[in-house]
Amino acid sequence: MPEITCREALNQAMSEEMERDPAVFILGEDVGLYEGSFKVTRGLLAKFGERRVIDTPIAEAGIVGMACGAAMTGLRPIAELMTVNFSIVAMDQIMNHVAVARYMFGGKVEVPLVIRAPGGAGHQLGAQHSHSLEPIFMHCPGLRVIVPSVPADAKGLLKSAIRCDDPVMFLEHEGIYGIKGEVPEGEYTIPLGVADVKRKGGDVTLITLSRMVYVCLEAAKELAAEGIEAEVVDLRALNPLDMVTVLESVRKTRRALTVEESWLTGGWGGEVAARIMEHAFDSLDAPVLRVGGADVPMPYNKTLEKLAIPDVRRIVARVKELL
Amino acid sequence: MPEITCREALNQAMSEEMERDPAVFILGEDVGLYEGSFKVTRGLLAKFGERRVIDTPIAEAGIVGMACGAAMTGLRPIAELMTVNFSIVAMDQIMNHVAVARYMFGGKVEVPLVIRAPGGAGHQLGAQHSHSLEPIFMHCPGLRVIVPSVPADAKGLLKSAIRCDDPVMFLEHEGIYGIKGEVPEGEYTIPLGVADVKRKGGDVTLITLSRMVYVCLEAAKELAAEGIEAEVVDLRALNPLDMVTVLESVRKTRRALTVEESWLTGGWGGEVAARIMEHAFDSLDAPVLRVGGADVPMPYNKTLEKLAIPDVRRIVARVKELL
Amino acid sequence: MKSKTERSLLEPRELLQMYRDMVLIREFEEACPKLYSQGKMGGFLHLYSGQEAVGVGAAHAIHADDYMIAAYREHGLILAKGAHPNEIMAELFGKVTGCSRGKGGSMHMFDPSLRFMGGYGIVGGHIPLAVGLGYSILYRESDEVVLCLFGDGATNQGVFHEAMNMAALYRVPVVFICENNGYGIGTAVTRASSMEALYKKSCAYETPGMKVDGMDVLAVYEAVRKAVQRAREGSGPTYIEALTYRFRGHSISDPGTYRSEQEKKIWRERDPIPNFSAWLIDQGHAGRDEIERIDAEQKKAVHEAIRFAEESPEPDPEELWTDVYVERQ
Amino acid sequence: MKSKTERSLLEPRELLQMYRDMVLIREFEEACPKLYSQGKMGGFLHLYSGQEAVGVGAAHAIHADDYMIAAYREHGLILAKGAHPNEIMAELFGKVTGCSRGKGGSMHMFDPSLRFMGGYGIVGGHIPLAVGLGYSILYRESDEVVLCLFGDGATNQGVFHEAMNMAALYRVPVVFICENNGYGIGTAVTRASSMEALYKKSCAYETPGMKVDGMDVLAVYEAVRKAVQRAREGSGPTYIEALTYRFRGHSISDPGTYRSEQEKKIWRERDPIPNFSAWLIDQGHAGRDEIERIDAEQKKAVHEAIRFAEESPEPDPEELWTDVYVERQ
Ligand SMILES: Cc1ncc(C[n+]2csc(CCOP(=O)(O)OP(=O)(O)O)c2C)c(N)n1
Ligand SMILES: Cc1ncc(C[n+]2csc(CCOP(=O)(O)OP(=O)(O)O)c2C)c(N)n1
Ligand SMILES: [Mg+2]
Ligand SMILES: [Mg+2]
Repeated sequence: MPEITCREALNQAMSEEMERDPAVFILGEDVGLYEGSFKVTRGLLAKFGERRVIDTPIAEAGIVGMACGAAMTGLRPIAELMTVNFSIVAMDQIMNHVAVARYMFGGKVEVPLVIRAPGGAGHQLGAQHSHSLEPIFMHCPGLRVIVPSVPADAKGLLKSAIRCDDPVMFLEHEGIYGIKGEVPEGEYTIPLGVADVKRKGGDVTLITLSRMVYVCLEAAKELAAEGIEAEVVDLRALNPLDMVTVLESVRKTRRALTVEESWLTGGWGGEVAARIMEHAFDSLDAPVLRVGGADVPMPYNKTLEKLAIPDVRRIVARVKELL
Repeated sequence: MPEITCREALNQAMSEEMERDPAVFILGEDVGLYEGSFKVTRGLLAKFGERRVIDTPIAEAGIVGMACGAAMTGLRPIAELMTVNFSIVAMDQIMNHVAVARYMFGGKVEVPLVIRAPGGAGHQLGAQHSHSLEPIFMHCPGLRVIVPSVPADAKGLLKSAIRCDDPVMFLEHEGIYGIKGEVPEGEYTIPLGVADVKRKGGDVTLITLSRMVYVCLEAAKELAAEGIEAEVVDLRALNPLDMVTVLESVRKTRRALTVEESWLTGGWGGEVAARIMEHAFDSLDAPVLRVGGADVPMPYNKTLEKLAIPDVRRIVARVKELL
Repeated sequence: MKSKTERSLLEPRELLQMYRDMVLIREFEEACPKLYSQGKMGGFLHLYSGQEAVGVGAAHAIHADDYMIAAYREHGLILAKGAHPNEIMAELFGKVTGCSRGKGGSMHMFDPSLRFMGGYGIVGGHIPLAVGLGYSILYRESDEVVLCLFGDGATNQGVFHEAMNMAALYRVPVVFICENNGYGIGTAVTRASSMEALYKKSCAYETPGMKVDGMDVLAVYEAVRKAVQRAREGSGPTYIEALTYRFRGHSISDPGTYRSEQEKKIWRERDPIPNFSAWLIDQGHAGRDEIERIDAEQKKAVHEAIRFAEESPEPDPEELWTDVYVERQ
Repeated sequence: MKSKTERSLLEPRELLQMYRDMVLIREFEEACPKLYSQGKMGGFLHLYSGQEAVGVGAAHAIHADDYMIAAYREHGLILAKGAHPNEIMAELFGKVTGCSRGKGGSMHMFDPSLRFMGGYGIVGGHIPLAVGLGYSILYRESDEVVLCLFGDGATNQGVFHEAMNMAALYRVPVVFICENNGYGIGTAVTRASSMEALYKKSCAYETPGMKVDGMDVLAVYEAVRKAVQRAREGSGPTYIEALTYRFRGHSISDPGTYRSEQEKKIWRERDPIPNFSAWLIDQGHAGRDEIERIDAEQKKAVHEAIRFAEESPEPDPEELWTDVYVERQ
């Protein structure tokens, strides 16, 4: 299998789906001429033209609203928000329009759109540019929430997201774009809402997603050196949330740690921990613990920023509390 | 003690604080001439004049941004959002400006404002007008989140919120405005972040807030008739979150149920449940269970709406699962 | 009727249909308060009485496959677009036979078969959706148009401006119609908008803006017709301000004390319905008996709608959980 | 210099200070890319080179206790408002001696003692804050004014429009200055705004709009001075579009290939700094040696700032948790 980056994988997914289905188009700030601020849409304007790759003004609510209206007529827009931080500017369009339209109109309409948004911390971008908003979108019924980690998943999940008839928030950590991995050749998709065990282990379950998958895998390596075998479950989606895979793993290991970059308080880890407790209380040898982002706006200073995000050291330490 | 409604209690709190501190003023849609869409600001324009009670255009981002700017100069605005549903339109101002300003400017500024917002379901207002957004604000560091239930709390907490030097989201369930209760005479405040045990009991802890306090108290009555004594903890605030009171109660009862109107998935109940597990795992005789709003956009139909919100029957049934 | 539009364009049959539509809306709206007080319907209830000429004039200027999208004061608009009153009343009753299957209610009427793309409750929130509907038309190389209606208050919301800009930028076939009824709830236009002449707001987008008498169904018809023609020709969006008035409070619970009796009286005299019927008779397009027959028919249609709504079933409790996502096999 | 403004109003001392400020900013900004590539600073880095005349002209038109608030391209603006370069450089280095104690970085400079109310990273997001600053001035019955700066791209965001409307409605003493540098990242103004003449956008708010040559510090000074005077007199907001150009990419990582060499060259010739020094010499306000001395001084000041930043301590790790809330005893 060829090795490509997440960036290329995502690009391929869009390109293939646009070839396959003339209803698919892209809109967003600087997605065309500039080829995307993270270059994920590179080459697509040249290939598909201005009608299908639309540069927009800086107006996130306008972008999402426009995508919503187009989707209601059967088109399948992919709206790229330059980063997920700006989805907050469009939150009303996302939560009050995109997410609810089908329900509040009694099922008489579908809103098959994808909102792609890079996000996450690690580049000293400070308090307004470092968000991980998965927990907010997970909280909002009507939205699918997909969060890929490796290139193969990125491609297969994005293709499924584009074909999905529900609105999908597709959240890409900026730290994964350059990471390479094997991607199957030819057409394939990955179903939305199926977690993937990225590493097998019998002593503890690490439940995570997106860039934190890599950090957990590293932590697992360190733990293995000490004879502790961690299983790493990559959720890949928060909605649908694959509790079957999670519970299966936890029933085996009897110990679980959630690892997320989002703010810990009110993060998705609490939800997953609560569900594990509800469904597997008697299988637990220890409370489900959580590692998450510090409950602070992201600081600019490099050292402080590092302290604000989960790292191998903290994960390893927290696992040891479980044993 | 005189009996007054929550509406009157909130009105008194604002009126007293405006008399006490000339830096306090009110802005929002229809808060002046119209006296508020829920009449919470009744009489205040007449008393304090147009400079201090400002009718605004329908522009929630503008309102919150204006309040933020004024607060940065030392004024103490109370911004009323007509309902909390519209806070989503202003979410960027709240999350990316109000909440983070102090931190991202290295502590060199304070943003002492209060955003008051009615909310909640129960009036067949459908998918765009029935939100309980506590979990989202709780997730966002920098914001205080206050959620009163009874008139005395409403008054004492709002006065504290106005005096607080942090930005406060003050969330009022529309269903409590008309409820009467005893309110102490004369000046008093209630500290932010101290939960209140609204009913004592030794068998199970119901952790709740806002309108659900009343529903839990009713459920507790039903349970008492069957010999089950429920303790009802009214959190009153999600930030600061008073885990001391919660854990004290849970260590005593060894069983806990969270009850919230917000969407269950990603709600505050999961956070509280996870924290109880982390800190009192060995005191638990059963998993912490949760009752919450159905994970659906709110339907208009009356019967469906009722089904979407926790009620006495569901709370009682869930408590029995715990025993 | 002081309208100076070219009447010759319209057949008497069409003129009578306009009258019929306005009467239906009025009868429908005026039946609601009592039903509301009887607990047959809940939620808010933003009635359209007084504004009928705007919706009806506009709806007559487009085709069946043209789109309409609106705010929450939309009973009259979906009726003008051709909805059967039964489905609208049933929606207000929260019945499964309602146009949104009882899940939407007063603010969220929808009918894709009529290309009525919904009523929305977030002030201004639907305006960018109209740009998307319009873009879809261009994308599909079709020749439909979109009418997007909203209130005066909505023109102070940011999304209105984002949408106006994007509409002009992509030259989408959208006609924006601001129903200026003088107030956003209790706030008079001039207390919320620094620009009193709302039709001038499109000046910031190089988009033609015009105002029209919103109490004159033919004037509205004519203004919208021209804008629609412009849109269909590929010349882009137009922005129309229709000056109108709501005869009732903002919603059912609003006593409306912020408006003087004098002001209400002036506007009542401009009621679009009796003025239009007088004109129809005057011009010889209809006799008084014909008008009376229409009035009676529409009253009956509303009675029938109430009966239909009463007798319709509630949604199944299981419906709480359906339609959140698309379920396909 | 083709500026036709009244120069007589300004003392030579002030003119030289303007020059000094522009040179400081240029030297400061041009020192950054190297430091960035050395890993001394992180995040984005939106440099102000080319736009100095706007910030400096504007800052000279106000007093020390007047407010300024800006977007993320604000190093030059806070320097123009009087910040010591040491604190700005230290902020970029993430040091505790930085104006935002190392927590803000390039996009979030702040100094209440200078009444510089922050740089903000959400395009358009700070504009409504300016209305609040302005309202506070009225509320306190004070006579300060607010300068609010933002880019061309920001004028397509909804909040810009909400703020313009509210500013006009409450007649707040705010001067809105759009720094039109032709692009929002890679998107040219006309590809994002249906209205090319951005200064006309205030037409929707009955607020005067004017354009000014943003490469001419005196022209900017004069336009802002008049608007400030108007604001102080209680006549409300003004909206100014300053036509300018950024000599570098959008941020440090932008190669800027979307701009032609030809275009860049034309604007380079309009560089506000050498043109102003030539004019100063020409008018006899300064000798070449004086100009050279200033240039050298400012270069030195930037070197000193780098040294200061290098030697300053990092914030304590405990600072991660401070300043989220106000902690009082
Ligand atoms: C974003 C938002 N803010 C506030 C409200 C509350 N609200 C409902 S209708 C209304 C007034 C709207 O006035 P206008 O746009 O003139 O429409 P009209 O009701 O007059 O038809 C307001 C403020 C809302 N629904 N949405
Ligand atoms: C709400 C929001 N959307 C998108 C961005 C990403 N972004 C950063 S700067 C920028 C361009 C802004 O252009 P302009 O307002 O002209 O300012 P300039 O950079 O030219 O000074 C964009 C799109 C952002 N920071 N905030
Ligand atoms: Mg109105
Ligand atoms: Mg620009």
